Amino acid sequence: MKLDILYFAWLRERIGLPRETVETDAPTVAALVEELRAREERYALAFSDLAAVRVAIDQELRDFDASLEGAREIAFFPPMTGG
Amino acid sequence: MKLDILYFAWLRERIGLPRETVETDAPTVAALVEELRAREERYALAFSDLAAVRVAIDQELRDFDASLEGAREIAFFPPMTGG
Amino acid sequence: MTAITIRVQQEPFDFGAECAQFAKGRQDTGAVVTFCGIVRDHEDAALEMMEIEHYPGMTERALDKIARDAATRWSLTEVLILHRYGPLTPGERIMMVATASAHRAEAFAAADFLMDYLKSRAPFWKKETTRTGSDWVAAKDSDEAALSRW
Amino acid sequence: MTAITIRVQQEPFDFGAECAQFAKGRQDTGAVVTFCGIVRDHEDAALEMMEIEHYPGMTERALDKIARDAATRWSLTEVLILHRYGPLTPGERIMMVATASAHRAEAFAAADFLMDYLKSRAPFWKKETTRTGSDWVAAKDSDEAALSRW
Repeated sequence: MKLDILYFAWLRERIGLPRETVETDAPTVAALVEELRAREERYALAFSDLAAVRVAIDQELRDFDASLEGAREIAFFPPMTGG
Repeated sequence: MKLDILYFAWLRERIGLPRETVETDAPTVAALVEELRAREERYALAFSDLAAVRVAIDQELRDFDASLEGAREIAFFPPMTGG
Repeated sequence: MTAITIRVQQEPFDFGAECAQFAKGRQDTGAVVTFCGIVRDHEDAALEMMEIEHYPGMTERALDKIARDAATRWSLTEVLILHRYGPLTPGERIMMVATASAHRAEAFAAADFLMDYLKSRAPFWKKETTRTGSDWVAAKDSDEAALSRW
Repeated sequence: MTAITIRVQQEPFDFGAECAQFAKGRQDTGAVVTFCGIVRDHEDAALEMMEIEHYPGMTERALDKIARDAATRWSLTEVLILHRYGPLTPGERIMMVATASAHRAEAFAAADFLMDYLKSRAPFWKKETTRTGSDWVAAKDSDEAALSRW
């Protein structure tokens, strides 16, 4: 499946781009992260500490073990600091 | 001693005046209230339930057993309802 | 040092202008909380007027003391208390408080504290006139009990 | 029904005008609480800029959900959440929330709740630039812990 992947804040800076489209068969967010990590050093670096990374599937906060079935847009970002 | 006595809200309405000056030797607020009660029915009515009356001496909230020594202005009023 | 402003007035106040001006441009302030009390109609839409009586002199002293107590408990850059008296109609603004602090939790706690104390320690009394008559608003036991939170 | 307004914008907002307009003239509202967050300078006066990044689309959804959650928990007549993004300088207003209710305690609790959730459930990220460099503001464990209050 094709997924739009978005990166925000220091994840965007470390990976070096705000969004990209990937072709993947990863069943879960965690599996997708493994694929990304294996790609290039900058991904491995960005995802080196998942405790500091949050994920949204189609603009809803989810866990890393969430299924990607039916998903279209995945976003990775650090813990939020609004307000 | 001469004391200015002020009444607010329903105490003012029941007694029928907002302030008066009285000559008294009452040592405490409680004693002053007894003197006032003895004066006329409208005072007795206004002071019939002291649980519903608050008192300030020289613009500071005090208890009924507070001394009147050095006092100049005594105010009686119901529990406050600001805000 | 906390900048404290106390105002007791009969005339309406401009809530928007007060909010705009409060702690304006301060770089030591990260959080502003404001509270505004409004004359609310009764559920049966019978309220015609609310009259607020107060004790001139004592009112200002009591409000100043409450503001200073808040400034002692929390680190505040500014505090404003503004309260009207006289006749008011439903929908009119009665009073406001505003607190400014470096931090959100302190601004919130201080505003909440100001309101609790103002409610039962400042000499204001409300009288409501409805279609059927007039009566003084009774203080609630819960207002007095709220003070034990602090 | 609670009237909910969500605004996410780059341009400055007029805090005074927003406060003046919010719940204006409503006769079912007795209490309005507003909170405004302001860019605060560091103690050593080194902050030059704060940049706020957000996730367009998700931001509006998240804020709307937080506002609707508040309206479910408390009886509110109006809720406003307004948040800026982009570059800001010390003293500038970042965001505001406002809550209106018949009763004071509900307006206060709802505003406090909105801020707690907005802080760690809405996709905003702050980056600070000081004289010595730039860095992303780290979320505090206490921000996440604050959610357990509700």
